[in-house]
Amino acid sequence: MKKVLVILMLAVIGYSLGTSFSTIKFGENRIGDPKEEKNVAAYYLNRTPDELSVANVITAIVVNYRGFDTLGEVSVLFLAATGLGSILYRRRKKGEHPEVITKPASQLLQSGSKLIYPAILVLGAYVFIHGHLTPGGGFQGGAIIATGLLLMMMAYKDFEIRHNVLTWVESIAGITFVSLGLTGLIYGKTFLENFLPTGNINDVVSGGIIPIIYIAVGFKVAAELAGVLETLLSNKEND
Amino acid sequence: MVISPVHYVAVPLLAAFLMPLLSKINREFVRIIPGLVLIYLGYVSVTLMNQLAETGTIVETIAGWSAPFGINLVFSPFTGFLASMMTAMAFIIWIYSYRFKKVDSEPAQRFYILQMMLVTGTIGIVLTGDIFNFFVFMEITAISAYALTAFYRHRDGAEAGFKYLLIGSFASTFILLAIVLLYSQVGTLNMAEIAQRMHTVPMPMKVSILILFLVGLGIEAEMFPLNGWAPDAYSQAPGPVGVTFAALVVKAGVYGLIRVVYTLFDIPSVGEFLIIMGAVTLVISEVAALKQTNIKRMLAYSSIGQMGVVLIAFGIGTTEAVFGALFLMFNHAIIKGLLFMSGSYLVYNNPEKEIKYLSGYGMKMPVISLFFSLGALAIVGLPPFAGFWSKLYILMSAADSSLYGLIALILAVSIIEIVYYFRVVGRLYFGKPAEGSIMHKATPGGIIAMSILSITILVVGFYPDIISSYIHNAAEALLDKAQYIENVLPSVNDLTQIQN
Amino acid sequence: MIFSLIILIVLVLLLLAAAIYAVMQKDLLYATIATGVISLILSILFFIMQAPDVALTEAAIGIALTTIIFVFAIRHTSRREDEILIHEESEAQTLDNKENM
Amino acid sequence: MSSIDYNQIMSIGIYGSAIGLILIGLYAVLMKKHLTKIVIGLSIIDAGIHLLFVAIGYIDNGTAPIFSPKGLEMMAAGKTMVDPVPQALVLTAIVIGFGVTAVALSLVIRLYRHNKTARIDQIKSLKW
Amino acid sequence: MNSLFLIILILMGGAVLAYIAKKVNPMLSSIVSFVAIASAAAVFFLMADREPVILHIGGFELQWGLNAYSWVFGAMVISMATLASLYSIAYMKGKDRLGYFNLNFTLSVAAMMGILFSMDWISFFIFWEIMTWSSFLIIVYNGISEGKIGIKYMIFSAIGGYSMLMAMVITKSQIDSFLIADLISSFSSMSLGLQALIGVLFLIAFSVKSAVMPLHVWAPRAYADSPMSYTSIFSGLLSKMGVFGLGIMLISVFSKTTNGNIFIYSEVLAWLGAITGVIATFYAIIQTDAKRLLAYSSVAQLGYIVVGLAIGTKLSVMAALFMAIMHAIFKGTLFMVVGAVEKQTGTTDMTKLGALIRKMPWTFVASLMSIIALAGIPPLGGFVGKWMLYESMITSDHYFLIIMTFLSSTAAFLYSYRFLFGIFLGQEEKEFENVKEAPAIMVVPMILLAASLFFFGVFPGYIFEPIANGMEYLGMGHVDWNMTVLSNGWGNHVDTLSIVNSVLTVFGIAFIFLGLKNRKKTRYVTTKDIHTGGEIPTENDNLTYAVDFYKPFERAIEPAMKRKMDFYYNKFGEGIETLFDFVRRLYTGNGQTYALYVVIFLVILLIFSEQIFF
Repeated sequence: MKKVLVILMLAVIGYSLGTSFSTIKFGENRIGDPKEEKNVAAYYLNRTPDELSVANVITAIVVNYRGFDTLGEVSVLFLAATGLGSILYRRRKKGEHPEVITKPASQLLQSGSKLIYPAILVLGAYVFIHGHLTPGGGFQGGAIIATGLLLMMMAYKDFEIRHNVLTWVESIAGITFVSLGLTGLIYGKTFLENFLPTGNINDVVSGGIIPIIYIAVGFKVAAELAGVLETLLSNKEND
Repeated sequence: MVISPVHYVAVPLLAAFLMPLLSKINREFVRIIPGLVLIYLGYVSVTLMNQLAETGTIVETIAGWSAPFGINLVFSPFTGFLASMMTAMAFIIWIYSYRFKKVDSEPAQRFYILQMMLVTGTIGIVLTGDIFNFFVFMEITAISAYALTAFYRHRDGAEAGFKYLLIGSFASTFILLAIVLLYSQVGTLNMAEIAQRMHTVPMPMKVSILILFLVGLGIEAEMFPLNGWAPDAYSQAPGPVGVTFAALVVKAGVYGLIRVVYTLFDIPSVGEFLIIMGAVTLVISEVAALKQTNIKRMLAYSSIGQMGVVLIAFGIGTTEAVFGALFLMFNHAIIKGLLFMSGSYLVYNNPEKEIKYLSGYGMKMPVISLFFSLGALAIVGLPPFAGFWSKLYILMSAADSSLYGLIALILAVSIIEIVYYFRVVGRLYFGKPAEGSIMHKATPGGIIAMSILSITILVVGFYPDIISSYIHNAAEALLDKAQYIENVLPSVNDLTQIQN
Repeated sequence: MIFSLIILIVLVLLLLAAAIYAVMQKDLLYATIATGVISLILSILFFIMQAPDVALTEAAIGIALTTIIFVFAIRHTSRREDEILIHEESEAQTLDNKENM
Repeated sequence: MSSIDYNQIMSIGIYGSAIGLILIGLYAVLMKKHLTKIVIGLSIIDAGIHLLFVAIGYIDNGTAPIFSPKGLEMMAAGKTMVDPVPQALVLTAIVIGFGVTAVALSLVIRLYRHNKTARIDQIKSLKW
Repeated sequence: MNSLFLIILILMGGAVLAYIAKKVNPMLSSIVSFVAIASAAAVFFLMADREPVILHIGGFELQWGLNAYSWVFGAMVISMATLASLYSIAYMKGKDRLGYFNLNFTLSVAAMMGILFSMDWISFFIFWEIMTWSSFLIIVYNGISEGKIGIKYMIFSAIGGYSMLMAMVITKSQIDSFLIADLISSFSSMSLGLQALIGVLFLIAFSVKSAVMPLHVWAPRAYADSPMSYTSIFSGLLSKMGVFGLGIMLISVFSKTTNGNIFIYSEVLAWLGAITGVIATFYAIIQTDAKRLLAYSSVAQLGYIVVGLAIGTKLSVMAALFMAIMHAIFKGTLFMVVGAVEKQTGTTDMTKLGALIRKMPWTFVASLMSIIALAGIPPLGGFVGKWMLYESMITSDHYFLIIMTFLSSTAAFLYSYRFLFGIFLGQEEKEFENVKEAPAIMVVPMILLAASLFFFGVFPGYIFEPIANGMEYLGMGHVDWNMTVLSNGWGNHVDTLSIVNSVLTVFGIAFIFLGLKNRKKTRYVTTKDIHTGGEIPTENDNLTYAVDFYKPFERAIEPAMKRKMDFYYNKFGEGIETLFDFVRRLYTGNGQTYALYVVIFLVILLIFSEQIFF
């Protein structure tokens, strides 16, 4: 009964969404010629290489044009980690180690992960250091690093990320982000404004504060994701 | 450093990122820092309001890219009023929640961080001038709200939190869909430019975007069929958080709805829709509140009802009506804040928050009971308290557009309201307290906060003019769409028509 | 062109199939894997649609992390969807029957 | 094989699959009783919306909006860059979705411990 | 500083001070409120200036002023309130939460004065509502029956107040002014429908407070349940605020309109008033509790007053206003008497009490005077009012009304006598052997009021004068009056002085004769001292005469009395509540259902999008 109703309603929703999207031609060029700057996207495509000398336009948008969104996004992750901690909070006795609820991993996995672990970290670092040149950036790199940490957590029961380390990394990264923004406010009268010389495009050191911010974002995201995973992994039934 | 609206967001974020470190130095920092931040924000509000009086609307561009290319914060008389109000309420709530509950330092730290970010998110929602940034701030608010709702382990917080999260994710889904469609149509995300280009959007598409927005934001604004999460969240969240929901979060949702309806879209018939939905919301929620036994649920339903009245007034849409609606939002913030604070002290020691245990508390907890009675008298709109004026203005605007049936409806519903509020007030003042009912000694912070609110209620009730001028400017600023566009997009660039 | 079309169609069908499997599968672990598959196909589609950044993000977060936290959550809770750890099974059963008719 | 069909099939495929994802997710959220399944449904809905986002930004035989040497020579070859804005938005949306999912799952764990069940129709201690 | 401000300020400040003074000493708080009210009275009588003051609040222009009409009520209110608060000092002694009580007591007095001062609807409504909630807070003070009475009172007052508010805002939207004078002047310019609407709304608003028939159910219990020192002004004065408003509406506003069918309302109202009088009188007769008896009787008296106002001839209005003042005085006195009895004996049940005449002689004298006035027997004030009322009915040919009013006022003799007998005469109960007279602070106000009854009965002119001015202000033209001669305009004259002389001589002779006759023979018997039959009465069967006092009468009217108006209201309320409880079930605790609601809402909007938004 309810099933039929739901399916009917979903049909209605699907129909109306379909009609709405059928008016949007797929793959049609809505930007126009970037030179004319008819709309925001054209503007970005036109200005980015010259004014910011950042190769990856998406990075430019994410970090600079719409950097405010990224700040909010980072804080959403931060809030998710915090909220997870408060929702799944359990009183730890002094010196009690968090119990990892995984079976002891096999020797193969252990040694293998020991080998892969540094490589994963390096990859993540590369991804967010070159975020302004190649695809990828802070989020991707951070996620990759978090994956590596997770691998170690699962491989070795006693591999425990100290909360302090996470907290320090996270806080310092966040503070860097915001204080860079505030510096921009002092320097150029607007928040997050670029105050460093933008080198020439496709150099590793280019794009003013964008790489710095993206690196900070990378560390922060890595720390937050690792915190989330650690909480979920090490939290055992306690009531 | 030059004071600018961006401080509303940047400073709390900085503090939030700092707090974990500082808490390692001294635990008290966790409790104190939010207060300091809010004091600073209060200073910012005062400065900006004065600046506003001199130099019109303040538009803060971010990263040096002027609208529509960068995100910008708009501090107009309307948003400025709301932001200042929210800051003040948040500060009072902080005073109230200072040492609210004895918890370990780690949860306390998380509690204060989440609470501060909740406030920041709502203020950001109000200030931002970019539709996707609006969505981001909405998510910040939502996530901290989910986490805070489930803060207490000994209550059914997790259940309420999950319901809230379920419905809240629907809200974000629909709003994202609306943003997708909107961007595909107008090719921009800046609200002013969207408003400028909205006339180029074909009607069916416009309407479906509007519907998605209405559903998504109606969830945040507690419109009737969408507000199932609200009573649970209000009743299960810790006291200060309940106050924050009533005083800030709902206001932000209503703001979003109104901003979208009035500024982005140019569909006149949505006014009647708002009136109808507001009336339905009002009736259903007050009816549901009538037989509640849990005092917090009762208060929650009643504030949903008040939001219904606000929607009605916005739907009427004349300047007087919007004035009344904003006045009611202000009143509801302070009065319902007082009611939640005093109510959660009254039921502090009975786990299921039942009303029937309140007999005779008027003798045991005279001050708190006095506060509660004051709030009850004010919320039902009895003179000479603040609630009366907003009700009067709204009714007058309804009468001016000759909606006599609506007036009768609102008044009939307020009779229901009177019944259930005065049941509680009467119960407070007769009979002997039940055996074994332990009174909870209110903390000085709580007393201070509640007395500030009560004094505000009395002052506004006896002399509303001290606030009404701000509200009037706010109402005009909200209704003047062209002015908004002209403020945000000063350079009349030829982006008015998009290709195809 | 034809080739890419075929690839696209295959991917889309896989996508929907994975989604339906994820919803219908009673064993939540498999359902989670299916969501991982969804993310995978999604990131391939993003690559096809010239969105490498999004593809990377989807790959890193969607495939890896989301799946992993789902797995952890399932470890903390019940693994099978039809499993009822409450005393009044009968009530739950009746609810099920109501659903099915 | 003219490019019109290509376009139509492509659009039907992408849009259709995206909307299909949304509908399937909605079905899961509305019909399935297990909390984890409901969260899965929510993440499926998110996936569909991300797909839509990227789809409206796509441009026929466009190239990725990156001014790397490869991208530059692509431009020289007369390819236009696809719309970068939706991609940037999707980046944000994906991360936010992950945060919401994490919080949801933690709530599920709390609920499971508190009520000893994961059936949403049996967690009704707050009503009316 | 304007004296009207001064009065309101004194009263409100006194209220707050009284609340604070409780912390020092409970007694002090009562004294503070008495002092505040007394000084306000002094200001009112000595230096009340009449030119209106204008203040701007909330973008509105509020006007306060004092005119001939409101002066009548103001004088009545403030003087009665002074005496009542003096009485209250002793009556409330030893009760707890005195600060709470005195705060609301003084506030409601302030609110009444404010109502009388306000010349625009906004301040009128503000003070009206203050009066309402402060009296509510006093009704729940005793905590009888879990405050249900208070809630009922609050519901009906809200119906009244909100219909006033609605009428206000509609008026504002029509004539763009809140001034009462503007409503009076431009009422006739509105469309007929609006005239009817506004008229009905205002009449409802004022009829609730003056307890007219379908809206009277709150009154009896509310009067009976609140502390007596407050009831004396609650039934005496607060109800007169409704009369005040009815006067303005019926006489000034409706007479201005060109629309004939507005007068229908006056007719209907007159009938309702008369019916109220009859029914309430019958209920009063069968009460066994003195408080309830008085409460019902005051509802009945208010019925007469409304009849007088609604008939609307010069004589009837004068009669109504005169009766209003008289009723305030003697009903206030009677409630004070009951309060004194309750204070001394601890009960007000007339089947338990008896033979208090020797224990509390002064109280008896006061109650005798006011009972006589209530029954409308010359030479006391009540007679004057009744006589004029009958005359006015005759002259305006309302014969059915006369029959009903006459019926109820003769029936009033029954309960008056029952009250007097049940409490003061009859046999003596053992438990009341050592009852003392009430303290002087309580006796003095009663005696003063009783004396004033006699005085005004002999020289009604002292009240006719202000009333005549007030009626002139209301626009009834010049009204001629005489100090001691009542006239109905066509030659029917009564001279109160001659009545007094004759009555005094008759009574004097009677007293002397009786006193001489059975000075020795009188013997006082207790309940158990009976000479009938062989059986010995046990302790627990109550043999007072006051039990089943009007048994045959009750049997006669029983069928009519079976269903009270209350009953239907309660049934209605229960029905509403069950319905609401059903609606509440929409919020099933299941989160998925809420999600379903969201989707259903979305689908409905999508389907009907054309109809809604295009």
